[in-house]
Amino acid sequence: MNRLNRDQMAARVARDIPEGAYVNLGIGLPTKVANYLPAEREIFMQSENGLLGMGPAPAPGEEDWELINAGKQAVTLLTGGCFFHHADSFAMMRGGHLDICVLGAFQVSVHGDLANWHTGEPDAIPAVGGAMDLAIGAKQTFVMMELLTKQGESKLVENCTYPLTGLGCVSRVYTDLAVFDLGPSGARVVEMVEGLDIEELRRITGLDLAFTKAAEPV
Amino acid sequence: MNRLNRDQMAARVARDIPEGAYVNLGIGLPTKVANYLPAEREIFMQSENGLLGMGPAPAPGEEDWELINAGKQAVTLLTGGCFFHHADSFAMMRGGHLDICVLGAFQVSVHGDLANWHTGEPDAIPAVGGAMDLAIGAKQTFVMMELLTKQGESKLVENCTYPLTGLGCVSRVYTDLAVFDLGPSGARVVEMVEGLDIEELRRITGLDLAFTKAAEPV
Amino acid sequence: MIDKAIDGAAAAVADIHDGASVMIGGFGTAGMPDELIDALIARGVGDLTIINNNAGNGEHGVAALIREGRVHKIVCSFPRQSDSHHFDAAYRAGKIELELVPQGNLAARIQAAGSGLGAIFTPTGYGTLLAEGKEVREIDGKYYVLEYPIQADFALIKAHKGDRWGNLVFRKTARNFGPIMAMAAKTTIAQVSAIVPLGEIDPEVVVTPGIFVQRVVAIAPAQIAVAA
Amino acid sequence: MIDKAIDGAAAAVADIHDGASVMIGGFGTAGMPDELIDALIARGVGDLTIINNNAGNGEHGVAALIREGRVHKIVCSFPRQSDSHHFDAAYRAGKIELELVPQGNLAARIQAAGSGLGAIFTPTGYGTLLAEGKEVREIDGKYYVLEYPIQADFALIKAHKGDRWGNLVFRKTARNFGPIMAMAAKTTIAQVSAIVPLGEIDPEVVVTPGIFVQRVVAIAPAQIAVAA
Repeated sequence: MNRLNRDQMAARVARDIPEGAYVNLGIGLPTKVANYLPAEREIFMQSENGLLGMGPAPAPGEEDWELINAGKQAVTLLTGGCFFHHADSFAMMRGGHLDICVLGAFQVSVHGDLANWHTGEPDAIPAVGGAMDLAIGAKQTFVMMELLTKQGESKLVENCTYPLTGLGCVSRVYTDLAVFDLGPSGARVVEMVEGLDIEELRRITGLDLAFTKAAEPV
Repeated sequence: MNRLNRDQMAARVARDIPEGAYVNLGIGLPTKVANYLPAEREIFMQSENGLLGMGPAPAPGEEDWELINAGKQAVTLLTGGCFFHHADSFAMMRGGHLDICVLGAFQVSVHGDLANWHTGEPDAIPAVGGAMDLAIGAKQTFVMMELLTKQGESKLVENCTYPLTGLGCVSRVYTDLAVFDLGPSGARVVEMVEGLDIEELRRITGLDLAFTKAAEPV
Repeated sequence: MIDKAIDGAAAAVADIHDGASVMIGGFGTAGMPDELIDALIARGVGDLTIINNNAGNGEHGVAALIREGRVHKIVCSFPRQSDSHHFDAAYRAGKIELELVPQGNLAARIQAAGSGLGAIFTPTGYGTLLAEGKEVREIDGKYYVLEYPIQADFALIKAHKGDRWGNLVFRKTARNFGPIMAMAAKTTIAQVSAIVPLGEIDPEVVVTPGIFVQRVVAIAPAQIAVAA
Repeated sequence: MIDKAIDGAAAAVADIHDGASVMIGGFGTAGMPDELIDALIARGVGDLTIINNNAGNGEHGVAALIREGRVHKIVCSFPRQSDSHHFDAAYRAGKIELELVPQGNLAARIQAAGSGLGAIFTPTGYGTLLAEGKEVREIDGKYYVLEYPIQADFALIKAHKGDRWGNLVFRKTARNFGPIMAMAAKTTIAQVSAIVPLGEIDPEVVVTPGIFVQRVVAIAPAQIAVAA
């Protein structure tokens, strides 16, 4: 079974981001997606701390610590990019102006509920940042995660057990084993890695997954 | 009885506008107040169509029709003034950032209700513009009007009969005969023109006006 | 390469359809997208809902749309003016629906739509005819009226300069409703005096980021008529 | 003559009192008004309510305020960070109250305060722990949570340049919460790299009009430390 590594997952997500899309890549794993967007494809990266047209990291020593992304890393601005304040920035999300947002997750339900901000442990100090705004704001919210926890439990679930970030907001999940479309009628397998079949995928997730015969190998 | 003319009324209002005040002068009679503000007193004029630091009318022939006031007259911008969009402009009002707004009125009640947008006649086409926002937004709303209609009826009333612009929003009324402070406990005469006395003022207004012995001549 | 520049006003408005809601920027002479409105009139579509501060002046722009019978409903703050005779006639004849909105509520409701809010409690209009039948609430000792967002299928606005990504800057009081209408419409069409190369507009001074603008049309500034 | 320039950070914060609510701008290294916070710490007042995106990092700024026991309550979106040990300790010891607000709701609530709205229905947080006990409503088939404005007695922000009327421009992503906090506080104190003569800031590019700013303090930019 050709499990995808994190770079391969990022490359797979990048394939689905068309030219002209306005995109926010969440902190962590989703940030890698930027490395796989072809340079000739004009895509607009937004960072919720107030920039649109975000470019790659500066060369070492060239950092400007007043030009950072939401992960507080030094970035650059592309020619044609611009700055704005926090209310306008979150209006871009909440107002449905972003096309795609890519987030990591603890769990995603087959109906698109997302849990990615809080483990729910009683002594954990909660921190939410922009996760809830991002989850429900973009026209499409993609999740990118390993399908199984280290203990082998599926992170795609019937119902999330972790505290929710948003309800019914995730439209597609990219994992190391398969790509799923989510919606009111549940999860549908779009692609699987070579060597995996639907019965095995149903077994390891414990889910009644719908399946398109034409489901391509990832 | 030394009834004030409109210029004298404007000069009287101008006396109460201190240096540093952020002020919006309504369309019509209140616009005259600007003519009586001493040049050495720095006062910030706001116009709700998106400028702060509004200056006087340009010389004839120098008009820029993209630089106008809310009355759609050509104006100028003082050094240090700036432009902004309509939502920010009305946030300045509604958010309580303007110190003083001066408006005309059809009627004002002794408790500060204002009627200045609609005659209520059944065939009248209503138009409100920024009147309701201005009335309730500024820290202090001043009204400037002749005290009596052409028919001799008081425009300062117990209760407005015209449709309201705002409730309890007017703090002070400047008229050609007297200046009144308004509030929950009713109207108090602050000043009267020479030759007028409180009994006569009560008679012509039909109101139970409070009166400070020290009430100065206007 | 993404290029939002469109050649000519007619092409820019070519998909505005019967029954569309259309925001139109401008306040007085400043910021009125005259050439886009002319192109919309030329298209001949009707049953439009127009959102603008006024209901037309004289013979041009929104007034001409109304004169030609294209407007089903107008949402505005100040319809009655000395030269709003086309609106006045249509209104008295019962041929046009009017939603009268205080100017600041108009701005706030447009901004709320662009920002994805479901509704706002605003103090403006409380206790007046324009709040009749609306939900009110006392919050911290002050009274507010519940108002809903105003969104539109299209926005026609006039900016000063734009670039191929749709970034805009405005000129003086022509800014007015432009930036918030751009946020509140599904398709925003901006006429500009000039389309400049990417990067010529300083990233610090962009007023409307390109994400809010779908089409940019360069239209050379006309002789500006003296206001009626 | 109106001159909002104040000489030195200590003088600028001299009336911030015990029990005050204080908004503090900044996101990460960008836009943090470090010198104003230092001056606030030096004043020794306590029982403060702090509104900031985070709950302090390392040993400086908001972290130092918390370490010194000056903060009664913090309103923020992201308290837990790798170097938020002073907050973490105070929180676990029950010495600080936390109101956790999604970042976009934080911005929207601050903007609502500055704009005089009574409350807003926002979609963010619906169906989550952070909406528990709050009023919700279905509007046009979508669900929203009622959220109230966040205002403050003081705002401490960092801008790039200012003038004696309080007009401000910002630099890159240091803009973040500055412009909206300036609108939402009774007294806004801006530290700037330079106070420039009136008119030197182009009226088209002013980000925060002077009406929202009460004091401006020039503080020469320090060596900027590399982010922790």
